[in-house]
Amino acid sequence: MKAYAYFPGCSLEKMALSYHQSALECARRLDLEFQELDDWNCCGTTAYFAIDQLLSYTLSARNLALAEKKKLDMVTPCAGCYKNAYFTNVTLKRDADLAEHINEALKEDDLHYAGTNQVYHLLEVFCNDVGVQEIKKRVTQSLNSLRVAPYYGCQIVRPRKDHEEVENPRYFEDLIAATGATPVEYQLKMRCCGGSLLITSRKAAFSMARNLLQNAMDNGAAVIATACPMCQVNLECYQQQINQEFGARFSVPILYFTQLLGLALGASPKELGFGSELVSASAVLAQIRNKETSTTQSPYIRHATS
Amino acid sequence: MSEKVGVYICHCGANIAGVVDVAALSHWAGELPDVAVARDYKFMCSSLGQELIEKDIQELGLTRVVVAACSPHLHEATFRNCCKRAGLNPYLFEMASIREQVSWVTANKTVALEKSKALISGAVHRVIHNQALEPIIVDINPNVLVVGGGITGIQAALEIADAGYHVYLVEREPSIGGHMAQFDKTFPTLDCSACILTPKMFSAGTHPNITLLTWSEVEKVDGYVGNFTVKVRQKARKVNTELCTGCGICEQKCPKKVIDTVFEAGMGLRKAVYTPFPQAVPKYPVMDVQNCTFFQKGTCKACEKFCPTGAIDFKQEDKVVSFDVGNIILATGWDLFDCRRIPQYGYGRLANVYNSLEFERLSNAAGPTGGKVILRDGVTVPQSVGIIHCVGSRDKNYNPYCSAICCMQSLKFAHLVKEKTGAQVYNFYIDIRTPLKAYDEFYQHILETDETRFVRGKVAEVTDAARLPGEEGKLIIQVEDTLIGKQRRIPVDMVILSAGLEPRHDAKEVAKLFGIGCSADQWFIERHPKLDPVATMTEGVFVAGVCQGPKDIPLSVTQGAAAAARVIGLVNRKQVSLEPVRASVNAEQCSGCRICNNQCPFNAISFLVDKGVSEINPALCQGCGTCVAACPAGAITGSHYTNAQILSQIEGILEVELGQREAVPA
Amino acid sequence: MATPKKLLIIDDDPDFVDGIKTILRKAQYEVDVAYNPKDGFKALETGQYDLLLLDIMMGRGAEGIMVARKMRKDTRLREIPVLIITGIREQIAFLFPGEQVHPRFVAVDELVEKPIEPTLLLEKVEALLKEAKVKKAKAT
Amino acid sequence: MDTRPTFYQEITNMMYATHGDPISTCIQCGTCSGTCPVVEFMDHTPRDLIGMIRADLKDEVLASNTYWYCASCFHCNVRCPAHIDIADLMYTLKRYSIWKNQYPEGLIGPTFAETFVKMILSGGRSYEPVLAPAYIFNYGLQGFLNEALTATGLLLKGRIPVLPPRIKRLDNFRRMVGHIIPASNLVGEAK
Amino acid sequence: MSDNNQFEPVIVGFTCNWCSYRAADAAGMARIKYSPNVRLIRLMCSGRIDPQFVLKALSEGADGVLITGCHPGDCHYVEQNYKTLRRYALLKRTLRQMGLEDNRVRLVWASAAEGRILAEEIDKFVSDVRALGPLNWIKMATTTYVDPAPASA
Repeated sequence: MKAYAYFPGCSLEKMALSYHQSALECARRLDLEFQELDDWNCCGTTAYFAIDQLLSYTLSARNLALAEKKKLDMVTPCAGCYKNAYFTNVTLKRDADLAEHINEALKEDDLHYAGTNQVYHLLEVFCNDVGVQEIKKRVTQSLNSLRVAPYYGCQIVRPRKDHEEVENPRYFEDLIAATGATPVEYQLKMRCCGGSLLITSRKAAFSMARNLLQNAMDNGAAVIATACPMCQVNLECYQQQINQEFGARFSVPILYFTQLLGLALGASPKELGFGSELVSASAVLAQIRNKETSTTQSPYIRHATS
Repeated sequence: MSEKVGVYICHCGANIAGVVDVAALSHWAGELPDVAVARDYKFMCSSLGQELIEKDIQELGLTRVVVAACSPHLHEATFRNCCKRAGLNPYLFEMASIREQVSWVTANKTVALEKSKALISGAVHRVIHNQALEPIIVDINPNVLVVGGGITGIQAALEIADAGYHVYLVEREPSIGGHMAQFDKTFPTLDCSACILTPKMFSAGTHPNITLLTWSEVEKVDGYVGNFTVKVRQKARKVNTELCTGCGICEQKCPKKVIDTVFEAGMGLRKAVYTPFPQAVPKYPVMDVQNCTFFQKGTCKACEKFCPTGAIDFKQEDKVVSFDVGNIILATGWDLFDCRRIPQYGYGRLANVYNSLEFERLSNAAGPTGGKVILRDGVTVPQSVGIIHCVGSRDKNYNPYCSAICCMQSLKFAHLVKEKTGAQVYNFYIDIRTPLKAYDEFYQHILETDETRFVRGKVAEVTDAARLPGEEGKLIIQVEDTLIGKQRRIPVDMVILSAGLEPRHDAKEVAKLFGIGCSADQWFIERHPKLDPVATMTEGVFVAGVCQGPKDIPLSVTQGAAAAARVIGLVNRKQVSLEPVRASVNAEQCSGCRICNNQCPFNAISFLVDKGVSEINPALCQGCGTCVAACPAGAITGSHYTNAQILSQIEGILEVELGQREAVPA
Repeated sequence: MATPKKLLIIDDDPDFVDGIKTILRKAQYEVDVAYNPKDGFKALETGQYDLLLLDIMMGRGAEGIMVARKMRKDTRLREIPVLIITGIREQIAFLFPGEQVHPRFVAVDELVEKPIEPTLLLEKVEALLKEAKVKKAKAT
Repeated sequence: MDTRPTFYQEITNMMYATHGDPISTCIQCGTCSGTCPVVEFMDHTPRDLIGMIRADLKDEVLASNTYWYCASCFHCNVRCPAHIDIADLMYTLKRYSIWKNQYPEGLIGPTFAETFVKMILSGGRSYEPVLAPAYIFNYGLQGFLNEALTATGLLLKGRIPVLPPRIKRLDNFRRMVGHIIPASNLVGEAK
Repeated sequence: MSDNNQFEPVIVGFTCNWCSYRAADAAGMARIKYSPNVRLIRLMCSGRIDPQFVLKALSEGADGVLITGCHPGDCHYVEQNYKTLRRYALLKRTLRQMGLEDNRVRLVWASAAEGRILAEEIDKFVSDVRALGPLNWIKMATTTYVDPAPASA
């Protein structure tokens, strides 16, 4: 059983509790051991990173040091936490002066960052460490050609980490296909949903979210799968407001990919935190249950009345 | 026996003297043991500077000469000749590079002086152990190998053949002609590409001095300038060229159609037995065994049945031919940048996004649509077309260099699209670079007459995700129009990506095969970027055309001719002298351990079983010295790089340092 | 006074630097300036300075502290007195207005807040230089 | 060493540790602005802003809303043919304007940043309701009502915590932060 | 010597004639300033480097030795730099056995186009050797070297 240091991040404590629950449930069913970091703190978030990078690095470095203490690589389900932890790790490895400075601060909590562990996003662990083939083998409940739009968002793929494909990656699609669902091809899968502007510039955030929802709908998505709590909130909780703003009639469930993966691995909706959606996912669950009426056509295609 | 060394320190104008105190240096050098005279002079390489050295050799009886100046790669030959004129063996001369290694790279004058002293001291110590050597004179084989049958290689081959020497022209594809044969019109004159190329292809195919080896690749090159041995693999055509008349019946009768990804750039079909295009030279077809029904399924043989001369030969095998040449010209050309590497431009995913070669075929009257510019559906004439410049070029994510031809190509496309469809054309550019004769005039002409819209901005993405009214069913080009500072979404029917030029995918292996260098971008490295653009660091191997760096047809032809001129010059000399840097075995000391035997990549070392010692063939030895370092008995000597020379050079270099360090208290 | 004392300012704010540079030069000090921590540290390593005037908020955050801490670890730079002049209250002390800026986050010799009175600046500089001289005399 | 830095140099000085190539290598191709998903809300495109910085148009740059609208999606970063870390440039401009107290009125970025730091320091984790009052009034009544509706929805679904979260070793944590942001009140008595 | 009397190591560098010496030329042509501590000796190929050259240099007062050549696969003599690579590993072992820091010898590949890289590597090596401090080698008994007479043709 492979073990990881699991860093849920602030959002998963409450706002995205279902992500937390479903991530742990999937890990359990894939024989992965997720040991939650002891007394972790906020990663510094995207918004604050701009204002004081040294503090943001320090906040992430504390979490990295906690993971090092466990001698385990870190995995986090939150895309924002992932980006911050990953690039803090890269930066501190490259900049010995900065690492020393931050270690001086970490001493206050008896911690030390040495740069010995790796940082992964949950998707990477499932797609690379476990492997799509292995997941396919473990699927007990096919998702029945449910049309799922994989939404990569920003921070899992960008900034570029190495020479990986950043404009058209395929691993999320592969994972969705492994569950028996049909991955929806749509052009805006890598586009920003505007989540980080929700607080500072709502109008822009809504416009970006609308473009994204529209593009997924136009391509027949029945549900959008996300891997980031911020994207989930922006796309789901504000759907009503987006409808008002643009006179649209979106009503598309936005689920965490782990909720869909969990279903395919045989977990019950309750174990995966279903029930806290603001846009009901009951139609999705119904389609998975009902093998006979599987459709490839989205029941949700509705165009903006423009 | 004591030697009389002369030390000459060059100012190189201010290049050296501006940093190094040359007067102090020559004063110091004059005091060194064995140094009879030390002088400094403004330009040692000038005729006056050289006369100074010659005079000293003759009047002072110098037995060794050291010049401290620029890199030996620049002027070693100059000063060796100077010594020779004065009657001193040129190998009793040594050079210290105090420009490239000191004055140009050191800011601190004190340190620069110290470093110069160390290098000169090393050279003085070394030169005392130098031995008089005679250059090795070899005959030059007048035959020439030209690799690559594009316009550059054709030009080079014709020049040499016309001068009366024999040329082997090797081409990987079934026909010569290269990329130029695929083009429709050529910039800026709008000549039909085939019309100006075909006569040259024909001449090359029929010239009595040219042996054409198409569908062939060079496998091995041995030897050195004047005396290369080349092995070429002639892939089996499955067609007996002795019997074939090129009538084309086999191709007509062949039932198997294959997408032609080479000549037609994937836009058209060919047969399993084919000539890539009607004017192909040679006229003989080749059989594509991977796609031939007979080879795959065991039955068919339609070609054989209908061939009037019985030229089809299913049993024909690859043939390796071997021949000797004295010089080699590489004109291996380029590959097109793979536009799939930029997924956001949609190439390979969105049907009506074309790369530049695909458009050339589309627009070519002999191409798959008969020259009609239409969309992939085969009927629709586009009403709006976007041409994107710099695709894969000038971009650190792909190729940082400018591909040099794309601006001209894109302007040409704009004109052709307008002429053939009347569509609204948009050109998306970062900079328009039209520097040569009549190029900018063409740009001006397009601006004046064709109503092409020029949008300055590198396209961010091409998408079919409609967002605004009027975008449905179109390709939307999203770009910042940088001249107005606004993001624009421009819907078009067709997108042409003006893809950049890349080195051949196997350029590195080819460079290795011929013993030349590749730049970081993998273009072949010329001997000097300005003053020796077609020679390489390897004597007898020349480069021409795009394999050396992006360039257009006129420049490629110029280089092909230039390389030919260089080769003809060498061949006319009949002989060439080689550096006498060779290894030799002292049989008395050789223990016969055979450790050296497998050190030599040129198979110059053989073991004489009867004598129990190893021996080195000086004709094959290239002088690297690896065996010298490997010999446990010290029985091998590398001339001009002997242990004595190098060990004394080390001593000399460090003598200065020790003195200096003792002088400075710790 | 034989040779003038050599001071280095590391501060990214050209307006402020212009001000104190003029004041210090008028008082016969020799003054060099570096506008980012990297150039600043390079200057410290290559030149021989008698005193450093250091800003806090530079580059990615409170990098002045990094410079001070790194100096204190360097045997050759350890003895150089440091005067921190910070506008941190203006810059990020929206945190808890009215309270004191933490004076001892790293071993520095003195910290004053921007804007600084010319006389106070000269007093502090002089005092630090004097102190350093006494210390040096004791050490040898 | 003695010439006064221009605005452009001030910015490059602040970006001295950037992982990207310097903004002097920008070829003004507009890939960033063509890519940017928020560009329609910006008064200057990102490319334009780089041009303005290089022209030392300090007042115009600081008055621009461009860098406050940047969503940190890094799409421009991965496409930039000159390998400029454009998101980092936007961050730098945010810092510059906050440090110099020169951000335009009405933008809530700085207020948000301030609220965020205070929140982190009080509990070590982030807590959505604390953020809300900081910006909510900027949206007017309609916005307020909408926000309240969303918040109520989330509350009903149990997705908003009632009490702010706190890490266990908060004192250590605050002292740690005190090493990075030098403000005494964060850490109580310094050692 | 710099003002603050820091230790300036002396380093002997060996280059091949084809790649790394030309890299040094390229660094010069590009006017790239780098540490002046390295003195280069040109050989035809890095394969010519006899371990005794390195030991000689260290025993005569060098604090470090830099070995440079073409990149693996780019050797002008096909594959001789692989032999250099093997000898380099052996050489390091010998140095350790002699009680010397084996990082006083470094191997760097530089193509003719990589002047900047060579300069950077030289800077790095110089600062690393500077950190090691001076090499205090009790001068070995001077080895006499006699060249074998060239084989008669």
